[in-house]
This record gives sequence, C-alpha cells and structure tokens, in this order.
Amino acid sequence: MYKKNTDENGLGHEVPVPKEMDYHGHPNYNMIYLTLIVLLGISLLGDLMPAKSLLIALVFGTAIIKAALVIRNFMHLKYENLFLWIISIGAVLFILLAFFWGMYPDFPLVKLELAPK
Amino acid sequence: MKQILPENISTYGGEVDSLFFTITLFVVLAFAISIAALIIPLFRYRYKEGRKSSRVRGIGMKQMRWVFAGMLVMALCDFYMLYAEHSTWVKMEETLPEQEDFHVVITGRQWNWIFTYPGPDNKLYTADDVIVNRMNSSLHVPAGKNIIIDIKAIDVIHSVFFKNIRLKQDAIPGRTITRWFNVTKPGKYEIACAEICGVLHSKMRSYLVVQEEDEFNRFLSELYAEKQK
Amino acid sequence: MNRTITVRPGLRDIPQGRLGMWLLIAGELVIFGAAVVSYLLMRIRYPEWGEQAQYTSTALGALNTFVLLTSSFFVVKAHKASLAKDSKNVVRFLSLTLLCGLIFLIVKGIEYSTEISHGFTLRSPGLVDSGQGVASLFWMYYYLMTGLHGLHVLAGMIAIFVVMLQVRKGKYFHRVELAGMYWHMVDLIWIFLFPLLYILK
Amino acid sequence: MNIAHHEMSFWRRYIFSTDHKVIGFQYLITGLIMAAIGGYLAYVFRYNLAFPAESIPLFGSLGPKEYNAFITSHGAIMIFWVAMPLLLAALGNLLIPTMIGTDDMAFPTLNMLSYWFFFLSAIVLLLSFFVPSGPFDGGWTLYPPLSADAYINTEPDIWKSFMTGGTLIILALALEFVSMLMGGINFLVTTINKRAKGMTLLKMPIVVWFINFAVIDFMFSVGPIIAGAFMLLLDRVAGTGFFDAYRGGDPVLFQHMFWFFGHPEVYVLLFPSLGVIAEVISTFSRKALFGYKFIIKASLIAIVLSVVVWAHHQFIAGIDPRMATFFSIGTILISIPFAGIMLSYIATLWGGNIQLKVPMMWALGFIAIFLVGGLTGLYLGSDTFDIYVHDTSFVVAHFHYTLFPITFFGFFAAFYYWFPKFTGRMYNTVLAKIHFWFTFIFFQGFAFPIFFLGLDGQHRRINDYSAFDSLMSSWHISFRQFATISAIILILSQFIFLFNLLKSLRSGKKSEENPWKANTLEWQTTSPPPHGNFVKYPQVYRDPYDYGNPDMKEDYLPQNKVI
Repeated sequence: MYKKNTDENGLGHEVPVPKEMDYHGHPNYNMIYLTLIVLLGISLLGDLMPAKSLLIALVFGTAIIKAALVIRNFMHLKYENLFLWIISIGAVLFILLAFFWGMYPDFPLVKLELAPK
Repeated sequence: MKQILPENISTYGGEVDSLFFTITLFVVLAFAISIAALIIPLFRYRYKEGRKSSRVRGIGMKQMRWVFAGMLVMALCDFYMLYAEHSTWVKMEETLPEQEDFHVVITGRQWNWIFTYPGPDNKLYTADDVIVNRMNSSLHVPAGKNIIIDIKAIDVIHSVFFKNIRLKQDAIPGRTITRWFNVTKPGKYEIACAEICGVLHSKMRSYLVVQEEDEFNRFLSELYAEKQK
Repeated sequence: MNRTITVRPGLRDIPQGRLGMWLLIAGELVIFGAAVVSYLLMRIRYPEWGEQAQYTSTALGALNTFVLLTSSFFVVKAHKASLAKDSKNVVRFLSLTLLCGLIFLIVKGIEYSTEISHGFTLRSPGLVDSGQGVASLFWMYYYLMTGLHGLHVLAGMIAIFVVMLQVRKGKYFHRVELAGMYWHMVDLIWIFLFPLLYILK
Repeated sequence: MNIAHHEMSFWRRYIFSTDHKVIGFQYLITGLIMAAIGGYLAYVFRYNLAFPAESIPLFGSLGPKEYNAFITSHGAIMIFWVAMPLLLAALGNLLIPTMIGTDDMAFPTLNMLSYWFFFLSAIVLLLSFFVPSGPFDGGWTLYPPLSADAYINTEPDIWKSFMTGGTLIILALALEFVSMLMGGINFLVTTINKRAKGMTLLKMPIVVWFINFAVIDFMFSVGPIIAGAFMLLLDRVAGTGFFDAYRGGDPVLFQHMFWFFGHPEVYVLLFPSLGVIAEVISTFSRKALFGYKFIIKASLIAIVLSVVVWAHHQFIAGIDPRMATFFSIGTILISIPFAGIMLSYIATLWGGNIQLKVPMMWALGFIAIFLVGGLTGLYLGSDTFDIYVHDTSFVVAHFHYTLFPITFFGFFAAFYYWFPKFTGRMYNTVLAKIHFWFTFIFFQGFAFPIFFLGLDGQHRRINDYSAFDSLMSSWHISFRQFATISAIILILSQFIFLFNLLKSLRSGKKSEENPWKANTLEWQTTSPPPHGNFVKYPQVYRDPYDYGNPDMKEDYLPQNKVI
C-alpha cells in the first residue's frame, strides 16, 4: 500500500497510505439484531426465576452474550487483527479483574460504622 | 550521631530492626556490585579512535548469563527477604495475641488524639468509659502487657505513629482497625500523626506513657476519680 | 464454486482511524469499568440496595435498551450503505439513529423526573435524614453511572450528526464506521448498566 | 523545505500548529515553566523547614496552611505538569515521527488539541493560587475526606465550591488525563501505522518502544482515577457522599482508585526515560544495546506486574493484611525485570568504546542515582518494614531518588543528546558538564540526608517539628539545613542550564547533521529536520544499533544506509 507522491519541488515521497475503507466481511445484521432483541426479552424474564443466583446468572449471561454479539459483529472485531482483541478485550478485562480482585477484601468483607452526622 | 533507628521498646520491634539490617545488607551488596560494574568499563573501555567495539548483543543464554545471574541473585535476595519478614507481618498485622491484657481506643480528630479507656468494669464501649480528649494528652499503658488498640477517626484520615514501637496505622473514618503491641521499657515517648490531616497536622502530637503496673493502676484510679467529679 | 477465505489483517493494515477509535474505546471502557467495579463491590457490601433498585423502572429501562439496540442496528445499516457511497441511505439511517438517541434521552429524562419527584436525588436528603445514608449512596451511583452514560450518548449523537452533515456533502464516508463504533460502545455500556441498575432488585 | 509552509501565518505556524515538532516544543516550554514554578515552591518550603522562624527571601513568611498547599502543589506539578509533558508528551512528539521515519503524527489536529487541553489544565491549576481559599492543601494524593469536604458540606454552593483549590486541582488533573489520553492514542497509532518502509517492530529504536509502553500503561490504568476524580468532584460541588463514611461511602475506595493509577504512573514516567538512557548509552558506547529483545520482554512483564501491585502504597491504610502480603510479593517481584534491564544497560558498556560526552554523563548519572532509588524500594516494598517507614522522610528520599533521575536526568540526557538535532545548534559543552556535576552532587546532598531523617522516624508533611522533641536534636536540625542548602544550590545550578540554553539558541555554533554518529533515522536528515522531517522518505534495512560493524570503515551504520 505505498503510493507515490510528489511535492512542488518534484521530490519523490513514498507515503504509506492506509486503506480507509473496510476490508472485512459483513455478517447478517438482521439476524443478529433479532437475536439481541430475543436476548433482551429473555433477560426480562428474571422474575420467573426461583433463586436469586439463577437470576444473576441469567441476567449477566444474556448481557455478556449481547455484548459479545455487538462487539464481534457490529464492531467487526471478529475480522480484526489479534492486537485489537488483546488491547480492547484482553487488556480491559485483565485490568478490571485485577481492580475488582484487589479491592474485594476491603469492601464487601468490611462493615462500616455508620454514625449519624 | 546516634544509632540509625530510634530506640525500640516493643517486643516485636527488634524483628523489624533486624529486617532493616538484612535488607541493608542486600541493598549495599547489590549497589556495590552494580556501581563497580558501571564504573570499571568507563576506564577499561575508554574511547580510542579507530577501535571497534565488540559485537556482543545479548542474544542467547550464553551472552545473557551475567544478566540472568544478576536477576537470579536479586530474586534470591527478594525471596529471602519476603521469607524473613512474613512471620513478623503475621504477628504485627494479621493476628492478635491470645491473651488480651488491656484494651484501649485511639480516635483521631482534627487535631488531637482521643484516648478512650475502659471504665471500672474493664470493658470498652460501655457507659462508664473514660474519654480523654484534649491536645497534648498522653496515652498511659502498662509495661510488659499485651495492649490491644482500636484505631478510629472522626473526621479525616489520620495515622497513629509510635516510632519507638515501630507501629503505624492509618485511622480511617467509619472503620475500626485493631492492632496490638507490648512495650517493655517504661518511659515517655511521642505519638505522631503521620497522614496529612489539615492545617495543624504538625501540631498533632501526643505522648505514650509506659508505666509499671502498680503505677498504671494508680493512674487509672485517679482517672476514674476525676470522671466521678 | 468460489470460496472466500477470511484472512486476519496484519497490524499495519488496520486503518489508522479505526485503530485510534479502538484505543479510545478501550480507554473509555476502563473508565466505565472502574465505576462499575466500585458499584459492584458496594452492591455486594450493601444488600439493602436491592430495595432502592425497586424504584427504578424496569419497563423504561428495557425500552431504553431496546431503543439503543435498534439504534446500533441502524448504525451498521448506515455503515453498510456508506461502503456503497450511498449517501442518501447513510443519512437516512443516521438520522434514525439520532432519533433513537433522542428517544433514549427523553425516556431517561422521564425516569429522572419521576425519581426526583420521589425524593431520590443526587444527595437524597430525605433518605439521609431518615437514617438511610447507605440507600442514598445507591442513588449517587445510579446518577453517576447513568449520567456519565448519558453524556456519552450526547457526545455520540453530536459525532453522528457531524458525520451525517459531512456524508451529505459526499465526503468522509469512512467516518460513518468510526462514529458508529463509538455508538456501539455506548450501547455496550448500557447493556451492562441495565441489569446492574434495573433488573437486579 | 516545504514552500507552502512559509505562507502560514505566525499563529498557525507557532501557536496553533499541527506540526509535531512545534507541539513537542510547546510541551517542552510549558513543562520547563512549570518546573520553574515547582522548583520555586520547593525552595520556599524547604527553606521554611530548615529555618522555621525566619522570613523566606523572595517570599516572606509561610504559615502551616500555605506550607501544606505548597508541598501539595509541588508534588502535583512536578509529576503531572513537569514529568508528564517533558518525558511523555515532548519526547514522544519529537522522537516518534522522526525515529520511525514519517512526516507527522497520525492525527495532527488531535495532537494540537491535546496540547491545548494540557495548556488549559496548567492554567486551571495555576488559577488555584489566586482563589480566596488558596491552592489545595491536602497532599497531592487528594485523599478524601480531607479533599472531599463531605463532612461539612451540607448545603453546597456550587459556584463557591468550584472556586476552591481542591476543585480546581481535580479539574486540572482531569483535563491533563484527557490531554495525555489523546496524545497517547496518537503515539500508539503513529507507531503502529506510520512506520517507514522496512521498519519492522523489532527494528524500532528502544525509546519508541518504551514511549509506547508508557502510553499503554497510562491508558489502561488511568480509568479508575478518572472515575474517582469525577466522584470526588461530585462530592465537592454537589454534596454527594461517595467517600463519606457516614453515608456508606468509603475513603479507602478513593485510595484504591488513586493508586491503581498512581503506581503505573511511575512506570509511565520511567519508561520514556529508560528509553532515552538506552539510546544514549548505546550510541556513546559505540556498541549495540545489550539484549534488545530481552529488554522488551522484561518491560512487558513489568507492565503487567505494575497494574497488580498498587496497594503497596496502602499497607498501613487499613487494607486487608492478607492482601498486603500478596501486594508485597508482587512489588518485590517487579525488582527482578528492572534489575535485568539495568544490568543489560550496564552490560552494554562492557566491550564498548566509551565516549564520555555530555549526554552520556547524564545517562550514567541516571543509572547511578536510580540504582539507589530502586534498591531503597526494597525497604518500602517489604510490607513489614513499610509499617515503620511509611509516610516518613524515608519515602520522600526514596521517591526523589527515583523521580528526580527519571524526570531530570532522563530529560537532560535527552535534551543534550537531541538538542543539536532539533535546533540545529550546538550547546556549550563545558557549561553542560558543570551543570551535570552541580546537579549530580547537590542532588545527593539534598536527598541523602533525608534517608537518615526518615529512618529516625521523622514523619513527612510537617512544617515545623518543634512539637517533637526527639526530632529537634542538633543533628536533625543540621541534616535538615544541609538538605535545604543543597536543594537551593541544586535549584540555582539550573540557571546554568537556562543560560546555556538561551545562549546556544541565539549564538550556538551550527551543528552537523549527525554529530554523535548515531544510527537512528532522525540523525539521517538535516538539523533541524524540515517540515515533514525527511526530504525523501527513508527505507530501513537494519536494526538501530549496528555499531562497530567489522565490514564497514566507520564504526556506525545508519538504519537507512544502502550497502
């Protein structure tokens, strides 16, 4: 992808020109949209769940699937270079997990003394 | 000039001090070796016109061996240090002594320490607790006893610092943090606030007064009598 | 029969606009993630927050989720049209997206006004005075996260609007995808905020 | 030179420029001005510390509130408005495009915007010196509740709480983070996308790698502090209680959010500096950088470790003691990759052909001082000993032994190395060497006594130790005075630098294209580089450290030279 440019002085420049338009394929957006709506519907059925843990699993399970669908298909990450996977999913998840894990013993496990003002 | 660390009066302070000398040994050793390795080539490989430098680029284990050896020594020192300090950490921070002799509350506020002694019933957090709340007051504790302290703060973060005990702990609003110490040498020592807490942070000083048991009991009964009045 | 083989592009093949947008998205996700992580820890710490979550309207939240998902759908449609340099369709889909964004903000406004009328504000003085300081903390987090998200919706709408004007003049078709990616990120964050703040009671 | 460029107005060309070199200089100048302010603040409070009762020359008398405000501003300014622009922004802007052989940044307009955000943040910070309440006085770590005012804030007056030092410093920090994020994204995209033909990732100079590592570390750790700053801002101006313990909020949460960013921030500053040192050492040893790939791998490990050790700043802040053990292990483990990196630098010297020119002196000085800083980190990384030395002057000495060489030795090494390239003029070498020796010696005189004060239990951020009899013995006082006098000479000796800089800019002799006979691409164009950096875009054939090639007549081989 190297294009030959010349300036006023007639000197040759070789400028790397990245392709601006996309190189990736297109999944069937209608299907994905439909799936997303169905998943939204499922996550609203939480009231039918017998136990709180099941509700949490259902709600976050659907949320993660929805997010994965959006990232992979709408944002076309599925077609992208591995570097983008690492930096946008891997690193972010690692950071957030580290953050959560490092703070966990200091908040849920500690009760504050709430005195009136 | 006197010794490097201030006088130690607590039972576990000696372990902290010996940890200091262990780390210092490693640090001085590592520093001496590195500085020597830094300075020697400056003389040995001084610039000579026309001479070519060696082509060693640090590729492969053989060329990297000194770097890896250095890292290994570093790692060994690190792990020895972590191993050496861990029991002290467990003793000072993670556990409390089995026998609890005296329990007292230290509360930080802007800008003095409030000391709460248990009342005549020897229990804290009851109506007869004696609260000493004034500037430059002192915390009296008996010598040779396991003293448990509850550390609290009212307004902002403070940090209670007994430098002769080698103990420091932040006091956080909303939390009660429990630590302990056992001091052996009677005397009067300083307590400082080590976390910036506002304008008069520098004046936030109290004293730790370590007394023999009978003297301490006399102090307590005087305190109770004062409260009765 | 022709078979297409997908080949992952090399590192240098990623167009710089898209690369920059991905990095921006990663940065934004960490900011939101940190707020969500601190909210989660507090939520685990204070089970009584479930009672406060009763007052958030799941129906309106679900409507908003639906609106955002739909808008994301319109954005990819616009992106597909932009590849064919079909500026008329791009503008059509982008204005539908903007409409969805507007609906989202209006619904959000309705929610806020009902909540505020019940006394749940940023400080919720009523709750604090009745000794429910912890409950008021829920509302602080609620307003913090939805408010931050709302600002991002607004920013995304502005970006899409600017891109729409440019595309109408037949310029910068590739920016449709970039603005779209930002919009998807806004959607993505909402996908997680919705269960955290609305469904779990 | 590009002809079209001459027609630009003065404003477009020097003020609202999108050229990466001009933006780099803008960062540089702003950073140096802020450094002067930070140095002045340091002078004022150090003087007060050594001679408490006396009136300070060029200032007057300093009360406790102003003392706290000055140490806070000094810390914040030196880290966020000096080290960040000088090391990350200025070096990144000047070096990345020239070293990878391209004309400009990937997003020039964004680049300009990032500088103006930075400028705005500096203005907002300086504004806090002129509001009625004065600059913020609760320590640069901004710990709530002291910074949140939550315990007095019942009916907030938004405008009133906006015009306070605390709110302004939070705003300024937020603006700075936004600016650095924009700049950082730009650096990464430029490096990935705009490298010259033939410049593979492993043919990049190490400083380009390291600036990008710094950016990655910054980008991924800055999220929590931005969220935390937002919450703190709401606490101050809207009366919320995110960090108010009595409403269920938690002051410790902010400490976590702050240090999750605050610890990687040290590496954000360290990496560009280490990169500069690597370039300088390799060039003046006339020898390839030892273990190029190893250094990159070791720094990747250090980056990953750097985001999971933040709580070593909070060992005594009431975090769970079992977690502290873990964080202590992680902290100590970081010393291993960095030991590898430092040893690789030292190994570069062995077998070289060492020229002790000015940049090389700064680089060696950096290593010597940074060794002390790094090794004293062992005392603080060990959780048990940290209980004792936390928040004492020992910490102050430790981080001055790390951050001073990072910020100033790294910067001056870069400055004296690349000055001929980017200005086209040579500086006075004798003055530069005097500057080095003054800085090196008086820095030791300033920081080394503080170690002993700290070990004796002198806690920090105290304007007047008179309340503590055990800290007022004659050796305490004389150590403090010695440190202060050294610090003052240290600050004064920077005027040598200033004089040298101005004189060389006016009348320094013209420098050659490649005065150090270095290999990297920026030396293969004219000094200063033209607009667009290269007349003909270079093609890269080899790695940047091909010194002492036996097949060549010269002892260096530029990256783009065709054999």
